[in-house]
Amino acid sequence: MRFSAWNILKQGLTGNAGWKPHWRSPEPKPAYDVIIIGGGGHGLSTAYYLAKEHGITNIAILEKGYIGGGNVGRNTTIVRANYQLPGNSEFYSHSLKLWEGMEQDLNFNAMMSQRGVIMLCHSDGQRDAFARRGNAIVNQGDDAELLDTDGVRKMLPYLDFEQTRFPIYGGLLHRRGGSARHDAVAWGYARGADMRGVDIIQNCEVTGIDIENGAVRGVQTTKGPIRARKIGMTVAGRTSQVAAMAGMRLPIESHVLQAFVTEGLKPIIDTVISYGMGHFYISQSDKGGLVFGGDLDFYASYAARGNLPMVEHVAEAAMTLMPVIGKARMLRSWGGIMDMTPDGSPIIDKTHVDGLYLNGGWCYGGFKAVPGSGNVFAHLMATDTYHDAATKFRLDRFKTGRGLMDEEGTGSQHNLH
Amino acid sequence: MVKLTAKSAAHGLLPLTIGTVQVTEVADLTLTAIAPYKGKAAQAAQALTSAHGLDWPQPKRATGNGPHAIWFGHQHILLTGAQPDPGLAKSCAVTDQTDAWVVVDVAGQGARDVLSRLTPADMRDGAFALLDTARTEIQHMQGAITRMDPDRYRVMVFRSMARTLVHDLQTAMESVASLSA
Amino acid sequence: MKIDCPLCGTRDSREFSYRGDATYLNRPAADAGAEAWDDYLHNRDNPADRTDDLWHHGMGCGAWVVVTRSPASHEIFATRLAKGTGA
Amino acid sequence: MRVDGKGLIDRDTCLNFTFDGQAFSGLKGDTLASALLANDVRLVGRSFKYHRPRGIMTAGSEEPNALMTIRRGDTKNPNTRATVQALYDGLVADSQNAWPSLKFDVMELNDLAAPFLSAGFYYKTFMWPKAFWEKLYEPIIRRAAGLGALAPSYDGDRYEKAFAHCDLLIIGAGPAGLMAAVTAGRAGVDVILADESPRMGGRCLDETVEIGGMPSYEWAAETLSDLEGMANVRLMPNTTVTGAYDQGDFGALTNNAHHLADCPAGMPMETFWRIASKRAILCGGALERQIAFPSNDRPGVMTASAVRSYLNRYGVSPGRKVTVFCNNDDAHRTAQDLADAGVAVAALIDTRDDAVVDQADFPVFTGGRVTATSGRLGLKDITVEHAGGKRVINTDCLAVSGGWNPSVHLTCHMNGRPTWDPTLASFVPTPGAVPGLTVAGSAAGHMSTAACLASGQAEALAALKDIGAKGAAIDLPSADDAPYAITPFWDVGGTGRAWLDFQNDVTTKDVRQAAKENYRSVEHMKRYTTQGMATDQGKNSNVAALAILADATGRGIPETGTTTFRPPYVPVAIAALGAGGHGSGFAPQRFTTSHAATDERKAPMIEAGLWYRPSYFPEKGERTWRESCDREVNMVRSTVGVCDVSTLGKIDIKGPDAGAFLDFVYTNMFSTLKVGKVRYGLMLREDGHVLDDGTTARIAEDHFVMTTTTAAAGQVMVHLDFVQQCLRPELDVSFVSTTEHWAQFAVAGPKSRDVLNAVLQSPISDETLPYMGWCDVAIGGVAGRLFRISFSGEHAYEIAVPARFGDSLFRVLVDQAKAHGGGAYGMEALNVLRIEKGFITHAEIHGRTTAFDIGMQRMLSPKKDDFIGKAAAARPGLMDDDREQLVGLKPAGAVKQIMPGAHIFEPGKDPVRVNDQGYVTSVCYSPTVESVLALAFLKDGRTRHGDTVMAVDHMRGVTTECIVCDPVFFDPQGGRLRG
Repeated sequence: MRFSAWNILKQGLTGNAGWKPHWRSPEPKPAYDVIIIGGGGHGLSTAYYLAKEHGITNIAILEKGYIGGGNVGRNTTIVRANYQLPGNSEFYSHSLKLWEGMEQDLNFNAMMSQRGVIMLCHSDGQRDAFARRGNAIVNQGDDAELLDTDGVRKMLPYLDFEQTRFPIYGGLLHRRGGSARHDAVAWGYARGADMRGVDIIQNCEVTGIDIENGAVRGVQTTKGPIRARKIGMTVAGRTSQVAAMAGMRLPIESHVLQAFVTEGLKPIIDTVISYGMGHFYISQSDKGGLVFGGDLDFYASYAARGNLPMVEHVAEAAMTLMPVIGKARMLRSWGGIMDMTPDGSPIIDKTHVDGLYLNGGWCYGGFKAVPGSGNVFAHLMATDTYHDAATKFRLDRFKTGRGLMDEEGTGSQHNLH
Repeated sequence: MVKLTAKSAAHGLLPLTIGTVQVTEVADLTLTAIAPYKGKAAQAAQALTSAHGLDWPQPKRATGNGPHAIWFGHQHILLTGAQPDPGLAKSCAVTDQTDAWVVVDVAGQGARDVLSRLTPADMRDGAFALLDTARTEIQHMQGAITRMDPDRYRVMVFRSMARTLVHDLQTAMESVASLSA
Repeated sequence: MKIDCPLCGTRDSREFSYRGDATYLNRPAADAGAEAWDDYLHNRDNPADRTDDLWHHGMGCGAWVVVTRSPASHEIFATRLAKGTGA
Repeated sequence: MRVDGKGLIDRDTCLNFTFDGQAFSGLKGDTLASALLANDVRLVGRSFKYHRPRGIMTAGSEEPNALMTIRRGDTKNPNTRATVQALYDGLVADSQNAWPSLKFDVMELNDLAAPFLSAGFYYKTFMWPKAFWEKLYEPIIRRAAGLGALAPSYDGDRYEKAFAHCDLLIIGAGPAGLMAAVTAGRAGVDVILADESPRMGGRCLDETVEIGGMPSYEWAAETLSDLEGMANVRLMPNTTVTGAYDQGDFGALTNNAHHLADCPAGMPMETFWRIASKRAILCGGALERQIAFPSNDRPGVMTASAVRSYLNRYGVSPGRKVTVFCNNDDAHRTAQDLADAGVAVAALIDTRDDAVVDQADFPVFTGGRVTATSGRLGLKDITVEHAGGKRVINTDCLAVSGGWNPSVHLTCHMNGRPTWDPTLASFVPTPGAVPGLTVAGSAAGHMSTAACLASGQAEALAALKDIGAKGAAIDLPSADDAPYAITPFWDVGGTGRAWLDFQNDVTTKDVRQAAKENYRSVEHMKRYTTQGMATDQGKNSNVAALAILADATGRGIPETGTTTFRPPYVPVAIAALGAGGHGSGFAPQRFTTSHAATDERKAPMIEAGLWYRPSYFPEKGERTWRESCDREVNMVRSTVGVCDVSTLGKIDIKGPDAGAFLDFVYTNMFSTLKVGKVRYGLMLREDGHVLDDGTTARIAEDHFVMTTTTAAAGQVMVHLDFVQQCLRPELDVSFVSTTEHWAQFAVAGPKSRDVLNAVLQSPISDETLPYMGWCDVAIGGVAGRLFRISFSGEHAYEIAVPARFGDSLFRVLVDQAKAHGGGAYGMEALNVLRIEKGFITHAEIHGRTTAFDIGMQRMLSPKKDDFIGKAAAARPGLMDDDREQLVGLKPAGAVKQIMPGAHIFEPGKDPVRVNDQGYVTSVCYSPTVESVLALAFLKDGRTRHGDTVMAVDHMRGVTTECIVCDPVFFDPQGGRLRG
């Protein structure tokens, strides 16, 4: 059923009785052309683009829980393309362009809102680094503006420019960045994929990957064996476990990234603001909640929940930067499991097994990557060649040291990000 | 000839009394980090005892009264209030730390309540007895706390952070005073 | 979260920083080859049930501590000093 | 209305307050909610989506409707639950989310459009035309969203955080919590008893039951007075335990001052506690739930237990003619208590056909259903259908009970799921869900008072055993032990809208529609409909919503599952969680010993990490920083300058293996360094990239002093700790940071030795102290160290004395420098001096740089078998020829400025990513070379000296034609160093 104002009107007048399922819940067939392991944002968008752009529709998405139950449903909803290193630059640029046409493409309102992302800087050195980043963004063809203190003051008058611990020297504004309704992205891709014939199979956990003579043949699942010659792994925090079923040991550690949201408040924060001297960024949702992002808990974890010290750090950063939000009350805090690579950038690559493809290591960049990741991964799976926007996400880069993408400059080793 | 004058770490910041709690600077306290070399622990302990009359402190403990030997981390102890005997250098790395720290005493009824606003360390009587010591976080600063008397705690952070320490103590003291009023 | 520092006793995790898998204790020889170094620096089992990892009691005594714990439940099974103990 | 003879309030103390500007009065002991109800104020808010009129629903922190803004102006506190806001004299409360007034809210129009705003409607619309979402639809949605408004500026209210430790934390001081506390308190362990309310006692204060032969509130008071006498028991009223975390850690929030008209000076409004416990017992009680029936959301519809709370604790009846609607016996007490207090009970309606009501002097309808209500701004009538027919009852308050939900929330904070108990028709805590946390009382599903008391004691005894303490059972006081009889009943059905989530306006229809659209997973349903996402986080409605979803999907409730309860249990102010962060408190401030003297010279200070350092020292007549900076640079190059460099990390390294240790952490050799000498060292991370650089002096055969950069001082110390303890434990070496022990000053320039010889007790010469040497010195009897090293390229020294003499020495040195035509210099000049010489800082070694990139590949000593980073630095990717290499740039065309952060392109090439050749890291104007100079990284840069390139800065619109050159712009031979 196509969504339209007409349909809303019609359904509203007939008691909303005619709405249909947004996707089916089929039982798995014995075999598919392609299996996608993991029904999160990346898996769903991969299936969607395989169907839409490559004509491969005989696909099963196998999800051990409910679709969109992983990081696509527990992030801070930020979308941006303000990376600076080759590899990341072109990829996130590609992804942002897909975001910009996604809702019309999917006929599903994901409430993508390009309200701007501003990264604050607090020293001359940081401003120089941001200038470099801003220039890289523009070189890529995306947008960036370097604001001075007055420029920031004009946009964000409620920041504390007088007493804050680290004065605000300026900011790097990326106007096309913003936020989106995270769950809707998963649902939109699910509906789009389903309409093109993709089977979304929930509550179906993959328990083994069948490999014969160096090539995949299918998977074992809690709903029985399913055959396929091409299998893509898009399982985020569980990447190490699933890859281990194919005998792989990956440069990935799983960590928890925390986030929290306040009660609804009348609009105060119109853009996404990222603090430069601590791990803290913030935006306000359309419902009025202030959405806070922090950093990793700094230890390997699969617990998908946070501990207090990082929440407190984020709140302390908020209090020095914008004490005006002090009386907002934190309503809910949660955590997502991040698949962290040594250099903080993802892996989209073939594996040593024919027909087995890896899409993981998204660290904390996964949400904004959803359309781009699915798009380039579908390209890789369909054609066995790298998409132009994703030539550098190679699995062997750590071993060779070539093309490391350490955006933060903290090192291409675990736990430095 | 040039003459240099000394300024203490908390110069101009202390003393401070709010409610029943006082904070005073312990200035001019000689501090020496002492770390035994490999296989020299016994020799070092003996040297400490014979030169300074102090037992080598076990982890989390301080010894002495007057000069103290305070356990100060995984490889060091800190000798306070005495010039280190040169003989210690035979068995230990001996490093002057006198000027590296600001040393204050937080004393009076409620002193522990004040510190509980700054440190996650457990300072209940059963967990933190007289001459117990903790290397611990003090409001985002690396620090050390030693219980000198039932109601007196010796608090140390790096010298450059003296102002922050006093500010944080003052805020906590004001809070404790207002809440116990 | 609480961690038993073998020297300081039970302490709040906020006094510690984290370094990752205790495999870092088993540093290969400089000439061990690209595979060995890739494994040492990058590749991880990344288990959910039980792991040994390295924590630095930086806000405390400065000791590096090997913590045996469950990344899934955060239960801590054991701690020991890293010094001289190997992984 | 106030009810005579009831309540635990102080009837002699009258408190005045206003609500939406209208004056009212209440009594001491009232909450804002009870005072409003005493004044017959029923309409207190509006719902989120449809702006429907809302009244007070509960008497606790779970309240979804009565959210108000307390105080006005800068100190206003939005989204405060009137049900937990204690009344004080002069309190000012205002309603939220209604315009122009609470009674007439234009956004109520949304309610008329409700058929088109059903579950998930926004995902299906607002897409045409594309640009309208951001320009039209979303701005409207955002304006309508939100509840209260924050004050436009920070008010200065204080908040604080603190730590507490105990053996046993007891959460909730109702019958179970009090019993547990007494049992544990007598055993002598450290107990913390925390309770949300200012007055402890829990349901003991809300009910008319007896405990130990006395009214329950008296038993509570006696027990509390017992506990107050125990030194090992800490009572924390006004304290909500907000979250359960690992290893017995809990978060808790104490309200110190929200109940005070004026907050005393120094008092924090709230204290956020981090409580460390060995064991904990949750005695948090249970929350009553609603029944869904058409138009069940009118002001006057409440929970049955809240009506009892208002009556028994506050002496208030929320209505003049009250009706009770329930599916369980417990709610009958509401009717009975009201009747006993002389309040008119219009009817008792029980959904169960077999319900038995004794001695009722009010109409009773068994097997009854409320099928309709009326009253736009407050309940007027209800329609009841039962076996005997259908009738309209005039009533202004409907006390509803759909049963009780044990407060399992904290037990779910570590991802545990509760267990469905069909007897209670509720979820109960799953044992072990939070290690060390057990549950007693009604939170565990023990619904009678006697069972609560018994379980409180039993869990306390079990906890004592775990702690290793000896507990003894004490005689339990007598109390009612009536069984809790309930027959699940969720939804009356019918055609009208029946609300589940009152704040977010989620109805049973929305849940059913979600199921129909295949949002069958409970998480999907929640996220699609927003059910349970309001400020009560579903405390009032989740279980009922689940039951409806289970029904709609043909599953049982246990198979349907639950969503996850996450911390905090009640919302916590950012100011409390972030207490201490405001202003400068976010991070420690570090001051050098020369700070006061620098301040006196009016030098602007800048942050360098946590440190404060001077930018420049302005002289009379200088109008810009550049003028001062140029002067300071010229001064150092021509006479002498003094600069505080104490912030550089200093690490004292001792031991027989100190040399071997340094050989391992640096890429170059240190074991060969002669005593009395200093050497520059390069340090890699194990991943082969540059970590830091600095000089290290050999003090004695087994003694070195290492210096690090200011920025990396802490990181290097941790790194050394790691190497020593984890990688090379066999080395006999020990080290300690002496950064703070020494005040250290650079004295740089052709006249530096003259300045020093004016202050040193024994003069130095080129022979006694050659370049890259060090020696002991004395200044006025103070022992110090003098290093002949240079970060300016000039003949220069760094002199160190114990920090207590730093202030004094800095003044002495600056005076002497002035006498020699020089003076103090700051960070700006220091930066120019180093760029002129091509010396790198963390602008260049920014974490992605290799030794190869900065031209130091020869410093990776081939003589050493191993050092940190050796293997990884040998990876091909770290020394590919086309890596960006450090070069110098000078303007070569009309544009004389080079912008830091500019990217580099070949002339004539478009400035786009694929043509990118590198970037500019550091830029200065050099008064020495009389040109702008830049350091940059350029692909294959070392072979491109003399080439022309373009530095393009889109950010500031500056494109500069540059000539590539060696990064050392001045005195490449280094003659001045030895001068």
